[in-house]
Amino acid sequence: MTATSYGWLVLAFPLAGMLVVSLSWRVLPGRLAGWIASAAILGSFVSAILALIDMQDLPAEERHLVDSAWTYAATADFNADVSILIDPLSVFMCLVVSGVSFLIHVYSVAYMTGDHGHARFFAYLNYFVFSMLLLVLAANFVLLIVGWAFVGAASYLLISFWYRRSTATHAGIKAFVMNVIGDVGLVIAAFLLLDHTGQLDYLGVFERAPEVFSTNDSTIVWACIFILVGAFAKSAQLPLHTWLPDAMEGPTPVSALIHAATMVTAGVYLIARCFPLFDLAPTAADIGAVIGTATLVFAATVALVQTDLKRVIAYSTMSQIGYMVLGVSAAAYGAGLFHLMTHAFFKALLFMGAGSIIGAMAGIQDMDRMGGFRRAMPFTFVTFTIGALALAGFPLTAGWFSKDEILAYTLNRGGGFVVLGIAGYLGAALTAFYAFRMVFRVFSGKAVPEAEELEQGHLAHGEPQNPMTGEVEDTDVGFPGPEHVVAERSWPMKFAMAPLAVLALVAGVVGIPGVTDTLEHFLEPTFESSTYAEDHPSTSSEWVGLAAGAIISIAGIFVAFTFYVRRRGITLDLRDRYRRVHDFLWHKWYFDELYDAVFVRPAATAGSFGRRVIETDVVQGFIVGGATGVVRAGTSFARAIQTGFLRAYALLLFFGAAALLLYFLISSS
Amino acid sequence: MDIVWFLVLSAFIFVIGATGVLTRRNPLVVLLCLELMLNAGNLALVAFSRMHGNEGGQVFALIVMVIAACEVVIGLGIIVAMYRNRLPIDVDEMSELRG
Amino acid sequence: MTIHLSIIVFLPLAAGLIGAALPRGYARWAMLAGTVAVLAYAVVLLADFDSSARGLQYVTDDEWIPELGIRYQLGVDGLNLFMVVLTALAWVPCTLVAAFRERERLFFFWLALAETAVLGVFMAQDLALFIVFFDLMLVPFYFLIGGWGTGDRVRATTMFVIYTLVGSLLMLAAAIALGVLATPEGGEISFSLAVLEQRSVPEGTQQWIVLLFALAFFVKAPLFPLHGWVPATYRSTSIPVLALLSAVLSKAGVYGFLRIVLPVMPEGSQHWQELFIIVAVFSILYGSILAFSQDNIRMVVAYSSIAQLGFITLGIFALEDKGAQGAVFQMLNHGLVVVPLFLIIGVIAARAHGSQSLEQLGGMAFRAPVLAALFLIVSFATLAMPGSANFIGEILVLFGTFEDKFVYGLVASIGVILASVYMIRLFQRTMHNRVGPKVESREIDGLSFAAIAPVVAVIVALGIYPSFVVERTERSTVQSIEAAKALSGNDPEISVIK
Amino acid sequence: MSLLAQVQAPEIDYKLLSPLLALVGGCIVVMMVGLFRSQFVRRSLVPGLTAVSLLTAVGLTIWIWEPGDSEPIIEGALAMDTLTLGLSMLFYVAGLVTILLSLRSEAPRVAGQGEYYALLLGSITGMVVLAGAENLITLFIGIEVLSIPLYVLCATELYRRESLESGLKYLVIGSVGSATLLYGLALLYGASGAMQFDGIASALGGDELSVTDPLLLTGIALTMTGLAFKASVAPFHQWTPDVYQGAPTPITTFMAVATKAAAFGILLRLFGEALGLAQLEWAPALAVLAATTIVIGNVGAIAQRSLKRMLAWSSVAQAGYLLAGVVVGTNLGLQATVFYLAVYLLMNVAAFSVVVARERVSERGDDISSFENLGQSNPWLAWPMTIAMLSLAGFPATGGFIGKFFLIDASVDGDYTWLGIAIVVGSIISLAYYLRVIAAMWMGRYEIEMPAMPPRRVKPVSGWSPEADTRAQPEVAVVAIVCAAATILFGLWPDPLFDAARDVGTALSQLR
Repeated sequence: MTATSYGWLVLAFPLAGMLVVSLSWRVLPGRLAGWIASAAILGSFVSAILALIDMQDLPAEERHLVDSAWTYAATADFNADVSILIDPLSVFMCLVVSGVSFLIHVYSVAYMTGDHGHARFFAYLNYFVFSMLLLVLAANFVLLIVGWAFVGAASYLLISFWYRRSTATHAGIKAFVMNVIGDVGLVIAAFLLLDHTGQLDYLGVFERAPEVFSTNDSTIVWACIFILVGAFAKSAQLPLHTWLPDAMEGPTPVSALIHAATMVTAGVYLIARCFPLFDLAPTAADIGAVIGTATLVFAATVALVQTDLKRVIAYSTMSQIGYMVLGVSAAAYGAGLFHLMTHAFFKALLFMGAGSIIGAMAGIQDMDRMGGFRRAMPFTFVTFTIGALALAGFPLTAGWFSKDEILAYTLNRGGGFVVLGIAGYLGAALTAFYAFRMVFRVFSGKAVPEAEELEQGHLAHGEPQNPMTGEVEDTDVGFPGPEHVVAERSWPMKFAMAPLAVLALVAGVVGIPGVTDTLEHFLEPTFESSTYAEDHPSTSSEWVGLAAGAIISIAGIFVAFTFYVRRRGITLDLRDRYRRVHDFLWHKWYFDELYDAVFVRPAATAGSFGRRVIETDVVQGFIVGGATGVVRAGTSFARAIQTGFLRAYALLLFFGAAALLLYFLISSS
Repeated sequence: MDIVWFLVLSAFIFVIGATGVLTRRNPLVVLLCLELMLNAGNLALVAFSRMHGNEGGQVFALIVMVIAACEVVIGLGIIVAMYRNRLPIDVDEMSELRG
Repeated sequence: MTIHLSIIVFLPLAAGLIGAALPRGYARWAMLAGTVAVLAYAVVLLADFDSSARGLQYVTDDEWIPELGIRYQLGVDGLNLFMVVLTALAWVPCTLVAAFRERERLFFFWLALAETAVLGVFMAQDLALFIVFFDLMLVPFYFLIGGWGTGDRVRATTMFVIYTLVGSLLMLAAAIALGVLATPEGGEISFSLAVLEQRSVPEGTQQWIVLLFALAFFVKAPLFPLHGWVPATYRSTSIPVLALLSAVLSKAGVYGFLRIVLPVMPEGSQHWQELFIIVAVFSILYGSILAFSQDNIRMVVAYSSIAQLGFITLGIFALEDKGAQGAVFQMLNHGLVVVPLFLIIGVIAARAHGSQSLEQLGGMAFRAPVLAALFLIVSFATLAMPGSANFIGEILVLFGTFEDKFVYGLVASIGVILASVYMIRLFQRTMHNRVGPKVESREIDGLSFAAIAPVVAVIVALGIYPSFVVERTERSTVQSIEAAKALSGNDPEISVIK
Repeated sequence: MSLLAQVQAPEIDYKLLSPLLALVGGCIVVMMVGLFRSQFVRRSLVPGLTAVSLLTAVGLTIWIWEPGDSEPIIEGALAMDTLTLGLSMLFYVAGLVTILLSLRSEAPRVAGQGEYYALLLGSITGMVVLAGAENLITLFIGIEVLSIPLYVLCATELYRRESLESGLKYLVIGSVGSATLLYGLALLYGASGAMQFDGIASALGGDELSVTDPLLLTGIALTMTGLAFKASVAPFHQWTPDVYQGAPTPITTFMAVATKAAAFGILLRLFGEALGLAQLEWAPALAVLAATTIVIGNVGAIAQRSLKRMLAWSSVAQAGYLLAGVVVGTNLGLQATVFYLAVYLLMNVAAFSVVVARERVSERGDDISSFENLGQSNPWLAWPMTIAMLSLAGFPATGGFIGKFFLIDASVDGDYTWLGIAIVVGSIISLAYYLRVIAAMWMGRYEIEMPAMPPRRVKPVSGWSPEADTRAQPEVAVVAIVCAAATILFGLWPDPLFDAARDVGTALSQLR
């Protein structure tokens, strides 16, 4: 079997899993659905590995194989097949996606036990993995857009999985619409490319692009900008980011899988995939880099003050993706993807830990009410801390290598990029701070009732209620119901978290500057044609960067330690002193309010205006009413002269005759 | 004598008849006015037939007289019927049907 | 094999008449058998259709009224092939769920006549014959709405018929004028489209004739601002009839553009291109915005189809191959999604004591997962989510528009976004959220499932393999617009952003 | 040499004259027989004889049917060409229908069977004469012989006020009309010096008379008024609704279909044959009249409760449509007009006979409310009515559609496209009231939107009589069903009508 056929298998497994689970939802007992789904993902992970092996056998320059199944749509110059592209990039993505997905599936088997909709959950989850793999394997833009939208749909379904919560459904529609905006961006980009290159396949486009476009040709710049729109919508970058924090309404495994590890990084993948175009359009690339930086700083600042555990992690995700976007836009493709991988590990880990904690808190996510879980949940404590370390870029953790490599590349580009690099380090400091803000606020300090109860050995049971609205939950559809789980109590969760913890620590080995650089070399066949392929920072400068990163992260962690352990309460003083700043950050820079005022309300107003005014006055009143009015008037006239008086009739008759007479006499002369 | 005078006269008679129809409310008088109008036509016919020197017009006039007689007869018949039904003999009362 | 289109056209009518002759209670089954037979025959037609052949196939061409130059001409090509199949397909589920007790024989007779008329419209190859069927369609629907509707049904149906006839009677006059004025000195008058395409009418004349045709088709579609009949009609029409009305009748209009207006009067069409595009774009935005500000679920779909028809019109008048392709494909897709959409609305209303107000609905999914799943698929298809056939249709329309009407294309793509808003809103407000005050959720009943599921299956199948349709329609579509396209001088090399 | 030898009587072609003779003979016989008192004679024999004479006339007409340009008979007074014969066929059919509808109605009983039917035959005779008139005298005689019996027939329900009122109105206005007509004819004669149509035509063709001669044009104007009045063309239409509503319904039916046909026959002949050369002068005026008529008739018909009245208004509108065929002054126009007249007869008879059937049994007479739910209670009446309404509105698959199609075709062909559009606009307006009738029959009772007007209380028109129950009047239902069926038939297969129309077209060969 060739690599491509394994590629098809990668897709086939999750699809089959989805079909099986969804069609047999009535008969499958408790956890079985979960296990079937997990098995499917494992299958696709294995076939991804096989594909990798097969591909590595090929000589480097032949490592991009396209295989087409059938014609998807072909008319005029529009020509798209259902075809997949196997090259290092796609295989790398497949491995990350299927690998992490598998672990999260296993985690979910435990986490979602007792939820009434578990079959539905796993069907959705498999559907998501299928879509994500379709996205990364697609060999042309049309299929990419299909995968792109499918993941959006899956994310919608999973965000509003507990669809009796108004907040969940609201978050779902928000996420979906934002993603559709991204899709439209991609569609327009695809058109611009098709219109000029006459191609929709990646390879074809990338081949023709240099011939038809001069560097920074307006069309290619616009095309890249529209690609960025798609990427930003998916990766929650400014200004299309507002859906991600709300997406935390979904079950925690979903947050771990979709809104941390895989889907949200699709934008990074897309930019990397389209690098030949961005090479041609440096302007667009710069825009991407700037926005990435802006996002990473913005998100970090917001994360400083949020108290909802999952939302903090969500903002950190945005911020980390900002790093990746900065990286790939600054032509540090390898580094960007490296960070994508490591981030997948430690962020998934953090979310799993958070899930465990929330389980212990009986569904409460507010950090203000947490504390002192260290003794109650040792395993969670350890893994969560490891995740936080990696996130903070603590020396020798995976995050350290990947993030600082990006920054090193950025600085290396020189010029304006230096500013971006420095901003990146600033962000790193904030990251370290809020990462450990979480750790300390949750685990250190005196134990809250829930923690103590857990130490007694049984889980807390609160009346489930929606933290956002405060209304009592309708637990018909399942969680958040009475049953909660913590990692300490269920081996599948441990089984999922342990490997991730290890990876979060050691995954850096694939990219130790000057020593291994394995990932670099692996991805080379894809990126060798890049114009920036050659200029990467010297090993020494990279190490300098790493050192700087180390210092900054340790400093950040120390500050967090002082604020939340040594001198508790100081944060309150700070908050009171800089009330304005705090509110500004607390309200996430007022983006939601802004969009509400600019888009949502006007649309609603337009709707009601149309309904009340245009429909009634113009369409019914003027067009319909006008016509009927004329007829009515005519009717009443005809009836009015029909007086019934004989003499009046005679009069009209004579008038008519006179009129005719007049006409003829006039026309005669 | 010039044909014009005949025409003027006939037109005059015609108008008188028309005015009568328009102004009088008694059906009998209306019928008389109708006679006037028809005879105005006759006068014109005869005059023209003289002018053209062919007898068509005169024949026509004769026939018209007969027809006029018939119309009056019918009219009288209907009026009698109305009288029998104690309906007012007044064309303006005859406005049950309208609209 | 030889396929006789007349059989397809008049089979339903025959079934209806038989049903009317049978004793009470059998009419429905007779009609059902008829529709299934038509569908079967249509599938045979589809299988036998030769997508490589040029021009019409299975042509029937007989004299009808020689004095007026009207011929009985039927034919199938890529343009109407799938319209015929859609009609045949749409009628089966709607007949299945139409369970009217009172005066049922009459009901099914009208339903049958309606199918015959619609099939006739799509197959007619003679302008006069087209108009005959086009107007004939209204008669059965007049009775179906007025006789078996709800609420203020008589006003609704009267409005519907008059409103649509305003258009189509003016079209009649225009058509006759076209036929007469196109006749060369001493030539025989003829309304056969093939002949009319050869003859020519001065451009000035073409312009007003096209305008009258457009009036008729826009009203039928309907497009803003000629949709005045929509609210009343959609409110008080019974669900099965409404599904047909919205799925099939609305296509007759836009189909007319491709079949008649563009080939026969290219100059005229080209002259109004800009205007029609603006109308289309307006309808897209207006329909979408109103769709998500509606409370009645029927109205949501009603306005959404205004937007959808706007897309189709836009694709046609982009006068570009991809656009027209997309339009033809969208005609099929929209029909396919609207039928199950309305049937599902019927099912929902049945579970909410007839209430159709979003305020009072919600939370049905938990007790009715199958219903929710079907609804979900249909909603995604309706909002043209990539992966659905509708997406291919819409992307083709947009690409065709971008070619040299880029700005209009951009505005239209806003419609795509709005579509996601109102469809997801519709889905959530019925299936998700808290259980509505009036809702007594239960699973979809077998009959409705039997009616809806197959159509949904077709939707999914087309989503997986859309080029099944595209390759069959391509040739005729390109042919039908090429004359007008040549005039509009669409030059694919025009760079869109400079 | 006797004196008689001096007088050479005009030699008469009795063969061609035979239908007229049959009618006149029938008229006299019926009146005589009507004097007998026995029930059998009155109830059965008199109508039977009337029918016989009509059928004889039909047979003779078919016998002498001869396409092509035929010489006028009686010294060129009367042309028994296909136009005359074709139209007279319509008169005969209308007459037969009227007999069937009258069988159980009040009017003959009150007025006396013999007189009633004799007058009917007389009126038909007048129509034939009018349609065949070849000179001004015959024209006038025709008009009067047509009208005078109708004046009486309208008033035959002597005890009903409306009937008498309509009779008197018709008489007075009609006489005004014919007086005007007469004056117009006189002026025509004066201008051209000829009584014969062809004489007038040749005078126009010659150089002594120009088409813009004021005397001539005045004549045309007044003649047009008189004829337009008979055809109930606006603004000379006002008598129509009142008379139609007041007259006994069978007579209304007869007037609606036959009088109109006769009037249009003479319009076609006079304007086509005698004044053809002046077409550019009179056509625009006539076109304006047509448009006005279409609009007035249609808007007038909206918001009528009484069906007879509504149909009267609609017949005004139909007159407008028909006029389009005259305006264009082409052979195509002639054919279209004749074709439409035939279809018009069918659909109107269908409608009126249903009205007859209903008003006899319904307390509310011909008010629309007496048609509610007719669809359930009596489909055999509801279907013909429905078809008639659809056909009048011009829906496809009915004769009405083909007829309108033909008319529009003709008007576009004659460079009167805007008139074609006027026809269409008219039919759009007409939907408002035609559909209402259908809705009332099939869609149950509902409030009819009407401009402020108190619903008038309608007494049962011809008095409700025990035996006049729907089942007890099969002939009416049969008439309705047959006509409706024919309407559909000619909508699907109009060839026979087209052939007839073509033959008729050959009569006036001078039309282009």
